[in-house]
Amino acid sequence: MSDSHDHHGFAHVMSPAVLLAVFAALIVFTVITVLIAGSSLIPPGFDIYVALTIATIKAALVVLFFMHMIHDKGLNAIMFVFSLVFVALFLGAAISDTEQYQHLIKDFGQANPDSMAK
Amino acid sequence: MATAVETHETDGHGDHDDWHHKPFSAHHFENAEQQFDSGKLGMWLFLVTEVLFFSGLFVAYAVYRANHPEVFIYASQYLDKYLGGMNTVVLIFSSLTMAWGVRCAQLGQRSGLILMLSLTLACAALFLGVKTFEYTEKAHKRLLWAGAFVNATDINKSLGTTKRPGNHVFVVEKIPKPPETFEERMMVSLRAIQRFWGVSMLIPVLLVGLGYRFNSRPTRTIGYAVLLSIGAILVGMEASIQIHEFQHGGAHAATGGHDADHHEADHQEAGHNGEAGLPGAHPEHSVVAGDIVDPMLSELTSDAEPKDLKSLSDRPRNANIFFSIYYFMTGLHAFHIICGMIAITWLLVRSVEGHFRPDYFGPVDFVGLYWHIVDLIWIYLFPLLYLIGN
Amino acid sequence: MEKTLFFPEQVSTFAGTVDSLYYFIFWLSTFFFVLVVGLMAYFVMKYRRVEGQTPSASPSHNTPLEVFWSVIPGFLVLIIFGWGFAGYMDMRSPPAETYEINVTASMWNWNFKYPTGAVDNQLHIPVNTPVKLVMRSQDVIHSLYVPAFRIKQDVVPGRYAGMWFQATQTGDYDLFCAEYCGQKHSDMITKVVVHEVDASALTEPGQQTFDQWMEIASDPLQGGKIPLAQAGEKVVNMFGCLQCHSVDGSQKVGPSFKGFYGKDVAIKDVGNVKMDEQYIRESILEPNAKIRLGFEPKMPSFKGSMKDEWIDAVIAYMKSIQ
Amino acid sequence: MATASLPAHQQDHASSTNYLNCSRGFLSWACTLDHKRIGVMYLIGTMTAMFAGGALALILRAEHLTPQATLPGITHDLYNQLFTLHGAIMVFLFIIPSIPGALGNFILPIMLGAKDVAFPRMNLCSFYLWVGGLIFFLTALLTTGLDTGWTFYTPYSTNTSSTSVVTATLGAFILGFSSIFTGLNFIVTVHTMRPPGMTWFRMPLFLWALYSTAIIQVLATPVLGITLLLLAVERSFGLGIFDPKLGGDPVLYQHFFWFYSHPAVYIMILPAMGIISELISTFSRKPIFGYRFIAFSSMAIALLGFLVWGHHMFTSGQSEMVTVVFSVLTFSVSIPSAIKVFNWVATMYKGSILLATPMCYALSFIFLFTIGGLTGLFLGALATDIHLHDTYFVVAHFHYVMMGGTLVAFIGGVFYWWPKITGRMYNEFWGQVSSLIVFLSFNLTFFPQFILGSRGMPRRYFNYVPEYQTLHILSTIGSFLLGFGLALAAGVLIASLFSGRRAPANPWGSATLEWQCSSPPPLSNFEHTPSVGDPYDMNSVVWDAETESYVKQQSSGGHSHVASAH
Repeated sequence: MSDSHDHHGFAHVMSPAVLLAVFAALIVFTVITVLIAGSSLIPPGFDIYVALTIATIKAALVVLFFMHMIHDKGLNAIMFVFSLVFVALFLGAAISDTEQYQHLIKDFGQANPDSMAK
Repeated sequence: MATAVETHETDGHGDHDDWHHKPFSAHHFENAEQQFDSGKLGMWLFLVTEVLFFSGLFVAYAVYRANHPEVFIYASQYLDKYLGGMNTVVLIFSSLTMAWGVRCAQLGQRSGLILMLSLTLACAALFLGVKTFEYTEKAHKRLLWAGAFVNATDINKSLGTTKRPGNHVFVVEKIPKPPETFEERMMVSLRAIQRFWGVSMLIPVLLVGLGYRFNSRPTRTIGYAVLLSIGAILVGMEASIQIHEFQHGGAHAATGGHDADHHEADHQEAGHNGEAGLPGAHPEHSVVAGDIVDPMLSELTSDAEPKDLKSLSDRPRNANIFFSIYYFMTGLHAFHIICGMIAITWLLVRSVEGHFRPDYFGPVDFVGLYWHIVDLIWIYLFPLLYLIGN
Repeated sequence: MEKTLFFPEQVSTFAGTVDSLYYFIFWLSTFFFVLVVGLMAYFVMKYRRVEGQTPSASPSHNTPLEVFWSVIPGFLVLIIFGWGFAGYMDMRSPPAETYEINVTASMWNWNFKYPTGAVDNQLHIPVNTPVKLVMRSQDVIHSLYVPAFRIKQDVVPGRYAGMWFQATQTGDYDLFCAEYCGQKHSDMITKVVVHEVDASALTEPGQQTFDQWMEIASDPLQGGKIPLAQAGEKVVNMFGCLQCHSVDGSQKVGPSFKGFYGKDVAIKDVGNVKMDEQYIRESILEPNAKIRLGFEPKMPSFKGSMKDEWIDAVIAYMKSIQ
Repeated sequence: MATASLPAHQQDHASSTNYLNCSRGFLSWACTLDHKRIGVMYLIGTMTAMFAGGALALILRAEHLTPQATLPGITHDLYNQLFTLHGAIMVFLFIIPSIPGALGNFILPIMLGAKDVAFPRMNLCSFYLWVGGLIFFLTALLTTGLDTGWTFYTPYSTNTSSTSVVTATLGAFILGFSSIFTGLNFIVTVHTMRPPGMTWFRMPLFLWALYSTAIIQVLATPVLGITLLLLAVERSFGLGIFDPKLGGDPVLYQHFFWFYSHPAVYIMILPAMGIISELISTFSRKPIFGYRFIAFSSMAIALLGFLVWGHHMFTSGQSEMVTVVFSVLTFSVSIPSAIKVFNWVATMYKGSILLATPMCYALSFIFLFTIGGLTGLFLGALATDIHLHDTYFVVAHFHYVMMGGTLVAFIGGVFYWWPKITGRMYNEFWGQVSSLIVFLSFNLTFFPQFILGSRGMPRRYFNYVPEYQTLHILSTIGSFLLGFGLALAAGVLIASLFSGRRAPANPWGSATLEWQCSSPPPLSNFEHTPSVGDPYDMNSVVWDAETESYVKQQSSGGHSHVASAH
């Protein structure tokens, strides 16, 4: 109770140095991801993993510092991370299923080229 | 009732009186901290729903990319990764200003907060402006979603009514071509919107004047705040127009350079807006005017360098699924930006009025969280849509 | 096997597995149901509230007991899963040698095409022979369901769907569409006819072996031995045309065949067109080219499945029922 | 805030004012931020939707008296629209919002000892979104109807149907947000508004159930939102994600749809289970048996419910591997449900059981839900599901769960909290009669449908093969009796408003907090800060002949909140 009467007693204030450092890091990662996209540095097929890794680092920076999660209540962080688990579940099941029956669609498309739009 | 309970109640009343004399305190909370924590948890839960809302699109994306990688490699080359990258930077910068704004609110720095919110708003407008040009260009080249290649009359029908005739008739027919001056028209309308915004500044100006005349502080402050918001949006819009003109004016110099190749047709058109209206004056239109069967094919007929253009036989089946996903994902994201702009404008009004104090800054924090999640989604959308293939 | 209270007769090799699993779960469920409801009823009677009498103390929880009744059902459902899994894998693993029939589902008709080129809107299969269906849909999702075989498979447009089965007894059985597919979903019913393979096993007059049926079905014109109009009637029945068209003048989804030939009718976006051979042929091959006013473009195309001379027979039939 | 700004202590001397009579006029209700009034508005709204959906069901049942067209004017098309609207209204407008929206809104803050939910404005907004969704559905109904089935399966819904799919889709989209707002509010309220002494394991099980439900609402409903949005855009512009003719995949739509709609089944049943926990304990005058097992099983059901959606797609063309995985996961959900049933029965052991109307409904629930749950085993097992999928067996199964389960528990809950909500006691005898009629006729209606299904009768059939007629006739007779039973229950409740005797604060002897405030509760819920104790400590409440009510006993250690607050 008494805490709440202190200045910003119930939330952490980010220092300008941290904000600017995070911003700089985000810009650097953006430049990197644009530059290496399409370059021959990455073996074919791996571009998406590299791009997503960089995106995830950027996202983590935004969530932890800009969104104050690093100083926030654990409950809020749990809620947010929890949602990602369900996204992964949804994504995983949908991809693994569609990949396995894809041959039925491909065969059909080849046998009946007129049945689908180009 | 036991005395213990009553003692407690008296304590409670002490708090209440103190607490409820403050502005913006809701009666059913015990104190400012509880109100802030509830709001913050509520906001995080709302972000959870946003994540799951977008997850549907990410799943659709992942399913189609996993099963048809060739579509994504082929079609994504029609997106401009430098424009996308610039927009990414703009959004990240707006995230910084928003986070800084929260800091200002926490420390009670009123003018700093106003500045930061205005910058954020301007960035949002800039982002949307660039997006508008991207969409315009694609619409012009008819790089559209899958169903847009169905019978054009079917589309018109479905635009006007929820009813659709029996089965799709998938005969690709003559699609009425957008007017040659499509882009010019776009620019004209953008300028018109700008003028409209400019004129609408009179209203807040009037408010400010009235506020001084009748010595009404709220009127004055609302006037200032709205004036600021409109100004910020105007600045953002103008910036996006300048970027567009810079990109299309200056690209001629950059021959054989970076990705200018697939913009070639467009550069020419932008360079000669006047003549572009004439069929035949433009290589793109000379061949395909009126009855484009395959919009992506139109590029083949231009004098762009063929090495970077895929021939029809290379074009994967259902390549337009990519654009379906592109328009839906970026469109929904843009809608969230617009919602965010409305929220920030509301914050601006309240911060000019001086509502936010070190013990009451919840709304700034909550809108900030929302704004960051919109940024976060873009951080994923950008590489997923613009940076595919090598 | 005859019909029972719960099931239609068992006509496929899968039916035995499905029914025995069903009865296993049924008796297991009955046991637990009687236990739960029996105890509940007993407690209600035994511990009815008596005013002024406070209930004697009883435990508020009993962890070993609770763990026990969490774990036991866990084992039981694993048995059920394993049994169901085994049956399912049988259904999804056709033997190497099967008799393959192509199935086309469209609103609201089944069309079965046999390796010989024969076409019918009923499914005719030989008894005791593994049969595989390769299915496709022309419009929306349908589902082929034969209760007597205990099999079901959705037919999703834009892809193939497959199923196999082996019938164990001859006769006619219902074949339903089990996935809702619009207006006449409930009329998308036809028959599976299981034929004897061996002619010597035929017991009743009028029965055909599979080969006998196939001979007639492959050639509805029967080599010109029957009048063309009569052959046309057979073709119309084979393709299930009467699902949407009547022959008595009443209006169904499509126009009636009666009083149809040679008349001028209004066509959407075109004007009046004479209903002649040319028009009928076009309507069968490209049904959406000319849509009569007042009708929806709902007819599937029969290009590739209806032979030219069969179309001639259909035209002759239409002429005959003026 | 205007209606609720009166501080609690000023009302100490005005106990005759309550939330119902503290302000008057249409606007005092339409703009109220009071969770109790919003709950009452939800109660009226969802009950109306239920009777509308039920009336459609009776037409459907009457149609099935004969294998061909029975009622004049009911055609194939109309039949398809009727069953679609019956399903859509019952799912989106009644079952999903009913218990959280009506009883949850009313009871949750009081049971928790809070003054209101965390976000009262959002709560009111949730109700108006419900109204908005209702308007969209009415528009669909009054224009060209809706004939896609409540599942909106593509490509029928996007390409072929000529009915108001987009209108109905947007209606369901809006109702989704109504549901999200309720759920979000409940989670935050439970986390941040608990008074001193109300620890997690002192929360009544109804609150655990609502909390678990809210988690599903927040996590699953957005996916429904995006699915319906994609569907509407697909239909209007041809997006191509779900349309095979544009390269899309209809099976993917089913994944999207069931990712929400299977957890939604638990949105429907979990709060009902919470009600039953309260009823069984109160009317047995016994602490609930295995409190923690029940509480955790609610959470387990909420989370496991997300892992099983593929069992709606065993015959859909889903791949074999995924099908098998979903089958085994499906069985995992049966365990926590079984735990609950066993614990309810164990609660009654050595109790002091009073067969009041709510208890009659609770016992019906256990009977019907057990059948509903056990028949789920037939559908989870792969080999039998192939045969039973999309037949009347499925129809019977989910009606046993949703109607025999959720609806019966909802009515039981309404009878239970009716004295609190309205301040009136209903007629006990006729209440019991209604529960008996509902129970018997429910079984008559739906048990024959199990047999119809395993004999092969597909669902959503207008015409059917004549051999099924006898069972259909039985089912139809049952359905009309059931309609009568439900109307009787409604009649008993409505009659009590005019002739019921005044309800005491705690007529049942329950130890949860909502019975510590007067009936009906005052605007700020409690005139005195409630004393938080064990919610199932029945010995702490004793009958007081003077007030004809149960009262909290002073010496039973119920004031522990003081100790635990410091």
